Amino acid sequence: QQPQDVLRVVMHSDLRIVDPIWTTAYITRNHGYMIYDTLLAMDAKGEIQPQMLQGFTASADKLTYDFTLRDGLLWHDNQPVTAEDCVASIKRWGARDALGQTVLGFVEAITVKDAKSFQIKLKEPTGLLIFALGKPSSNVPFMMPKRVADTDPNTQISDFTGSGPFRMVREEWRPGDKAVYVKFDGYKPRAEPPSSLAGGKVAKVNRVEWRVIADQQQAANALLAGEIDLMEAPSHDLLPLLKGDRSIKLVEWNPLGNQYTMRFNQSVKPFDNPKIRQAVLYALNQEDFLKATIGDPEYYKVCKAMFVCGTPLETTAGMEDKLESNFAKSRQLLQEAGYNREPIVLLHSTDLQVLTNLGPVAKSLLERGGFVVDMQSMDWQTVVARRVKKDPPAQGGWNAMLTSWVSADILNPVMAGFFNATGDKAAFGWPNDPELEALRQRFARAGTPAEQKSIAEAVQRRVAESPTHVHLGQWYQPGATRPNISGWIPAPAPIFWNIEKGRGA
Amino acid sequence: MSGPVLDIRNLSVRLPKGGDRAHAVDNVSFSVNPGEIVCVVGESGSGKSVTAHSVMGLLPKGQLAPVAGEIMLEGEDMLKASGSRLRALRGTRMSMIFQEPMTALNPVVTCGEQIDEVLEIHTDLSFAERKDKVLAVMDSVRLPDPAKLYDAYPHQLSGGQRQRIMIAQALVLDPSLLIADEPTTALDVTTQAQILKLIAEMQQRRGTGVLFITHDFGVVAEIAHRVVVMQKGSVVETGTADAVLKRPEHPYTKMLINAVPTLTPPKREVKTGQLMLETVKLSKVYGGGGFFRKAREVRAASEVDIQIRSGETLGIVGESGSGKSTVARCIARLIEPTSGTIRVGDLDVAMLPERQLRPHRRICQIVFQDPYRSLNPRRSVGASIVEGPCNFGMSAEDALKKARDLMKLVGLSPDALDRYPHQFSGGQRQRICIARALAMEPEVLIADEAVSALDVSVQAQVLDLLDDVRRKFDLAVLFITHDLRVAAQICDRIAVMKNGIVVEHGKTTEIFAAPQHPYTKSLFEAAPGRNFQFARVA
Amino acid sequence: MTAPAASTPLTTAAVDIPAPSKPTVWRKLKRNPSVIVGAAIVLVMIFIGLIAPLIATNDPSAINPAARNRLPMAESSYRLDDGTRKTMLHYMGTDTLGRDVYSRVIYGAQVSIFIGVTVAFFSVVIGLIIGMLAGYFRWLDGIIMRIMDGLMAIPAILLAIALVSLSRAGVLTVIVAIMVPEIPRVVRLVRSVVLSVREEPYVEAAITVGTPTLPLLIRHILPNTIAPLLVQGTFICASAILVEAILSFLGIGIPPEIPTWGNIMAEGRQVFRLFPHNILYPGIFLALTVLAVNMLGDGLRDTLDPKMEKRG
Amino acid sequence: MISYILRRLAATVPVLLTVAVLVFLMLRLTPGDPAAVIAGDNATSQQIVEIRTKLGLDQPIVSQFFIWLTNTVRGDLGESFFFRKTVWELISDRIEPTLSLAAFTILIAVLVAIPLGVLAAYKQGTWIDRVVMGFSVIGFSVPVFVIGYLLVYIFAIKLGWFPVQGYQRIGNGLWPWFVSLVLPAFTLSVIYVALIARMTRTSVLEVLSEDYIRTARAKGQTEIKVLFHHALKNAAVPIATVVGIGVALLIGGVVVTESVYSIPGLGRLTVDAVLARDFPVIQAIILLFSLVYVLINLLVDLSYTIFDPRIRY
Ligand SMILES: Nc1ncnc2c1ncn2[C@@H]1O[C@H](COP(=O)(O)OP(=O)(O)OP(=O)(O)O)[C@@H](O)[C@H]1O
Ligand SMILES: Nc1ncnc2c1ncn2[C@@H]1O[C@H](COP(=O)(O)OP(=O)(O)OP(=O)(O)O)[C@@H](O)[C@H]1O
Ligand SMILES: [Mg+2]
Ligand SMILES: [Mg+2]
Repeated sequence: QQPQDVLRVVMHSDLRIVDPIWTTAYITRNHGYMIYDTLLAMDAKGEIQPQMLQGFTASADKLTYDFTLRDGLLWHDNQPVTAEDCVASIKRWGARDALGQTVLGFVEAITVKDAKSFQIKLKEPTGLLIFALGKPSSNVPFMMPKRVADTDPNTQISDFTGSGPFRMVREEWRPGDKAVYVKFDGYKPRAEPPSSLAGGKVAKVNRVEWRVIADQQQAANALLAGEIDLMEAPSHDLLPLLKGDRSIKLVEWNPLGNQYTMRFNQSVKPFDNPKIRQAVLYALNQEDFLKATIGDPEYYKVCKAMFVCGTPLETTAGMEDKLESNFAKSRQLLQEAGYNREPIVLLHSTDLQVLTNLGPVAKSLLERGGFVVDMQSMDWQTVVARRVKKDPPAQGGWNAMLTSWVSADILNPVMAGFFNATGDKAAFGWPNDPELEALRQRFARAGTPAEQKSIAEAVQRRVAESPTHVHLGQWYQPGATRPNISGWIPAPAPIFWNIEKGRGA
Repeated sequence: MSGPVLDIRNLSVRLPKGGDRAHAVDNVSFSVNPGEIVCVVGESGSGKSVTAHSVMGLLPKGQLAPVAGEIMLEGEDMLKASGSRLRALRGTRMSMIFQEPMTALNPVVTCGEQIDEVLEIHTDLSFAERKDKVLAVMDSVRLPDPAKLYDAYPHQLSGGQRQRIMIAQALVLDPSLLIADEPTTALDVTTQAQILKLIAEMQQRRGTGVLFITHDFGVVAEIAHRVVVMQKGSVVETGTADAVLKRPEHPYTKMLINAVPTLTPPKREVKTGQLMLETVKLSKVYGGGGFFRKAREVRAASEVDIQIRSGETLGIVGESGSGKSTVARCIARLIEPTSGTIRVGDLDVAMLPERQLRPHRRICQIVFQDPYRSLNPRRSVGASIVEGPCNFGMSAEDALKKARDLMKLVGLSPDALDRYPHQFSGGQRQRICIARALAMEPEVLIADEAVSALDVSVQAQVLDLLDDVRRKFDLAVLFITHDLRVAAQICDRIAVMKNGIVVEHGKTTEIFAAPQHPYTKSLFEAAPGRNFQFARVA
Repeated sequence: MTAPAASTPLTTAAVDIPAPSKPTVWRKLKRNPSVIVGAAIVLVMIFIGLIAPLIATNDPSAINPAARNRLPMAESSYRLDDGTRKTMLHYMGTDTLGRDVYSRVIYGAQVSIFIGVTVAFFSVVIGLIIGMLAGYFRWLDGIIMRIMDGLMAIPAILLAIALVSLSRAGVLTVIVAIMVPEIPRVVRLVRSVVLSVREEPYVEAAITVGTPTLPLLIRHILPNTIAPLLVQGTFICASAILVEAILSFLGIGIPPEIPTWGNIMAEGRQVFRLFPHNILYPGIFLALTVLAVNMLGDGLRDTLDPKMEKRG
Repeated sequence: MISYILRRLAATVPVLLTVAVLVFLMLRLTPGDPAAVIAGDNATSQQIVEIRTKLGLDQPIVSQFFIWLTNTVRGDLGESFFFRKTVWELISDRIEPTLSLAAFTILIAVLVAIPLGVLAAYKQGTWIDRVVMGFSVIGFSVPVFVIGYLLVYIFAIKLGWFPVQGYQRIGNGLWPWFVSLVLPAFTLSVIYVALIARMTRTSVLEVLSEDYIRTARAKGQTEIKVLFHHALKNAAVPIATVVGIGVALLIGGVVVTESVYSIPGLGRLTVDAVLARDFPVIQAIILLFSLVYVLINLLVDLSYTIFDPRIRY
């Protein structure tokens, strides 16, 4: 192997779970983009383009969709990709993914027409079907062979055969150490140039190694020393260090960025009261969170739009006077709501760099806004375990927690999990808001972008009134590479086709 | 070569600041001629060892330093010799053997190797030649089966054998001077006798000059040609052995010689008091059992029968390890006997659990050998003395008053009660221990080698004290010792122990006059200076 | 039996000559430079911790995102709730949340030393009790020592990691976590002292004069454990401060809003190369303190350990 | 001897059982819920319950313990909650780096510390002694990760002599393996050197005041031989003991060092497993480390017979 054939990468975390349908973990999604392919994919303009498909046609009544696969698609075991495989994959994805579940709710039948084509019949029209199949982020509807896709959706798969541009070298996968991919020679890229997740996926290195370097400082050192070629997500505090070295290139690979959010637990006091939740909206401001965690304004953006700034659904509706740290207003609301100073249990995770500094900022702002805050620090996995507990805070429950979303996951009210307000069936936090749910149902049925936009505005107004969560600002994660690395395509997920490694340095 | 092998002239060795005197050795002069044994005697701390170490150049660096005088070894001044010159002389021209054969040999190196080392350092002989020479010297010091002992480790040898290894190692290169620093003090009487004989013999055969350090006048009488008496760092008297031992001049020498107990027991009236202590078939087996460890069994005492009446002193004598202490500790119930009966007063205490031993604890008291460890260093001696009475309910005030009386009784100032043990000398501590025992108003007193660790002069005083309290309080005393001279002085009756068995038992006078058992006979035979009549001067 | 009431000495003995009194422990300690220096530094640190509220320039957990990652001696200004602006000087710069490192380090002394001392104190006390029981009552020995062996066989840091992940991070949890693996070591030490001391003639003498078990343990055996425990205690104290730092480094220590030297460093390690002050200053305080405590321990051992004394 | 070893091995059983019970209880009483962690961000309560059932976490603790114990005794350590691998596979994969690191460290430590300690003892009270002891106290006072960062900064970044991080398997060649281990091993050995040097000094000092040292000198032996032939051999038992006890320290240090240098060893696995509440892995590792600790100390005890002929089992 030539050295320039091997791309040594440090990802944002360690690959442990390898079933991208079973988990929403981003590292697993990224793994999915390495070894799997998708029927449709989102291009740089945010439009959905055929990927594995030759193309698709919709009937005039928007109830019947016909899909045809491209020629020459092969699984990593060199078997041809069939429509049957794809249908099984869609079904498995639809059973797990939140958006998938919504969409499959509209579906009357999926039928295999022949080896290369299949048909989806809807009960009523929805603008979401095509979007969902081209969904860029977790859970991405990746295509798997039927034998794999037939695995029970609640069980992890153990067969890693895909049809993507790389295949995984199983023997070399050592969780906690590295995951290794090699170019799949049987992959037939599309002819178009690559554009975000769409277009031709041409693997230009023979081997990609995901190395685990848990310590960020050391990862940066390794990059500077040339021991690795690419760092997916160097901590923002390290950027000045990397910038200081002229040989390192910083790459804006995810133009949509990420969003910080605070989630309320509405099943226990005091956040069962919308007014108190609203007070939070008044007490906080995005600038402080962003400054404290990202620091450099180049990499963050104050953005009150719940469906991400820079997308068609961006709006400030309902949010104009909020997130301005109007402590007086916050205190006033608290008084009106009869908040009797029960402490807010704020789960604070201490081991993920991008989240660590959020807690103290929230605590400080909330306290100035009249809240009593009991910030409890723990590692992220404990937060994950704690946040699913519905018990009152005193018995191990919680009131609020902070996290971050990839913007691509929250582009509209149906796909963004935190808007789900079906009470016990909703994600942790368990909001129960029939009005909001009705709006989300309407959104799913909306046919035109204009209609979608107006419903999205209404959703945002509703959430500003009875908040399910708070958006705390948009931030961008640049990647860093050695100077001889080129061709990293901006996309909602880091992708490794088209990346080239030049000689030297 | 004519002239002395060793000639020490006006040697002074300074002590570090804060010592009890300015010089460890002060203006000392004496000499050792070829083929002569010079004994240096004197009480503990008189500077005997320091003198010896100065000769070898082995004084601890930075602590003790010769400040004046010269040490001529065959005409060469040791104080001026360089380090490497000294090293070259050690082992070849001068050698030294030490008191503790247990610790003076490196425990992790075989005996043969340790002798061989001398040859390796100082000669160019090949391994085979060296080995022959080592075996030859081992043979000459009468070590059995040298070939086998060559590969043995020191711990596999008896104390006497180890001392023989030391001697072999010192003599293998035929040095002109042998320094022996109390080489027999740690040994049994019988072994001691053998070693003394060996040294004398070797010295005669090779014509070595020997500087022999001891504090035992018996030993001096046994082997010395000339004697040097030291006191507090100075030489107070020198002369031929006969002259010094029989016609001492200096008061200090006289005092020392006076304190040597004679081997002739004084006449004693037969005690007819009440039977206070009786053991019947007392046996103790150490070890055995054990779940995770197969313990070795030691029959330390088997079927020991002894009786003591009030006012009577029974001595137990015997060599080291014969089970003397074991018997004492069983009677004091510090350990539980394996079988047998111990009747103290009218109580059989042999198998009683600790809780029921309280009456026994009052009646029976013990004084231990080591005066430095038998008092709690952290408690004032007063606290140690009143502890017992207070345990039995006496008020602190009464106990204190009693303690003051007892201090006077044992010849100490009552004001010393709130001092700590380290502020007393060994003999004074032993007095305090006796006072502590008496505070309980005991009826049985066990003294386990209570005077063995003391200098002859102090020993004599403590023996007197013990005999006096026995008389005064009509105590039954069990007196344990390995020193026949001491036993002769204080015991009414004697039990001789060997390997845990009482081999002979009877009136002191009778046993000393006509020992029956061969072991007892050999004990007497071995007593150094037994045929020597020490001067008795007032 | 006549009472020994006689007040005339039975034999004439050398009249009491007060032996030159050995230098007291205290005086010896005062002569040992490592004790002096160690104790002085420790006292200074404790003092700093005590007067932290007076000498700190800011609330150690007050954040100021606008003034993050300032270098030492930089100034920052911030707006109070009433609209006025306040300027302050950061002697040791600020961390990634704009907290004043100087104030955090000063307050950190409180927590770090508290942890060290508490861990040392409780592990010594608990270990002492268990060790005395195990050493004196042979039948208890087997059981206790097996459990202690078990605890000891779990590497200290692993146990601490596991225990800290037990409940939420907090000072108490960390203290317990560091303490548990130390206890067996103390137990072993105490037990060995008890085993050797109970063979001492003066203990046997105390038994023969009828001293009951409890006073025997307290009067005669306990005091012998004090010197080695004092020494061991200082080492435990030092290692506790260090282990706390390591736990923080691994992300499972004391929550970051409570400043300890360990977690100031742990938080600062990401920006170590650009802003070394985050590690440098708490690092100096930590190393200095641990060093001082270790020196104190070494010095104590040199003066208190009779074995050392023999060597002169 | 053989029977001693057997008895000692038998005695490790209660020790390990104690460890097993403690570790198991500790983990099961944690609030952390591996099921929630496994289920991921979007999981419903229903899914979490299902996972819990599948992992057997819904059973009473006692029966969980016995199931685990019987499996463990049979050599079946179970399967990791997170990785699609058995605990055996995971651990055996990680043993090589940790073993290499530990062995390398002990080697460095012993080679550096013992001569230093002997030297300090011989020069007791001089500046050499103070420097050595000062270094050893400092070694105890600086957290491992700080040492690590400093070494990396100087030797990897500034001087470029060694890689910043990473581990090369021994199968990839001896030289890369060696180079990749130099910095981590030195980092880890600092505290160990401090410990051993100190112990060596103390016990050599003790031995130097023994009579047989005086005997050796009285024979005219040179100081070097007195130190290394007579003194060191007698001081070996306490030194070996501290090497054995220090293994606990080493294991703690391995956790941190492997994190700093991203060495895919057992230490890093421990941290990962603890953070993820991967019970089977945590249990197995702690048990393994305890076993290693006990066995090493058994070896140390057996080594006494080599150093000291008086000791016989
Ligand atoms: N290393 C030392 N440092 C300080 N003082 C010492 C040292 N060695 C001996 N001394 C002192 O020197 C004096 C003489 O001691 P030395 O050992 O020569 O006595 P000794 O006659 O051999 O006594 P013993 O019969 O007890 O062996 C004593 O006062 C002793 O305390
Ligand atoms: N605690 C013990 N465990 C096992 N064996 C012991 C124990 N104490 C003494 N022994 C053994 O019992 C035997 C008798 O010992 P004891 O102490 O009674 O002898 P001794 O006559 O007092 O000797 P010494 O004159 O040396 O004091 C010895 O062989 C000794 O090794
Ligand atoms: Mg002497
Ligand atoms: Mg005895």
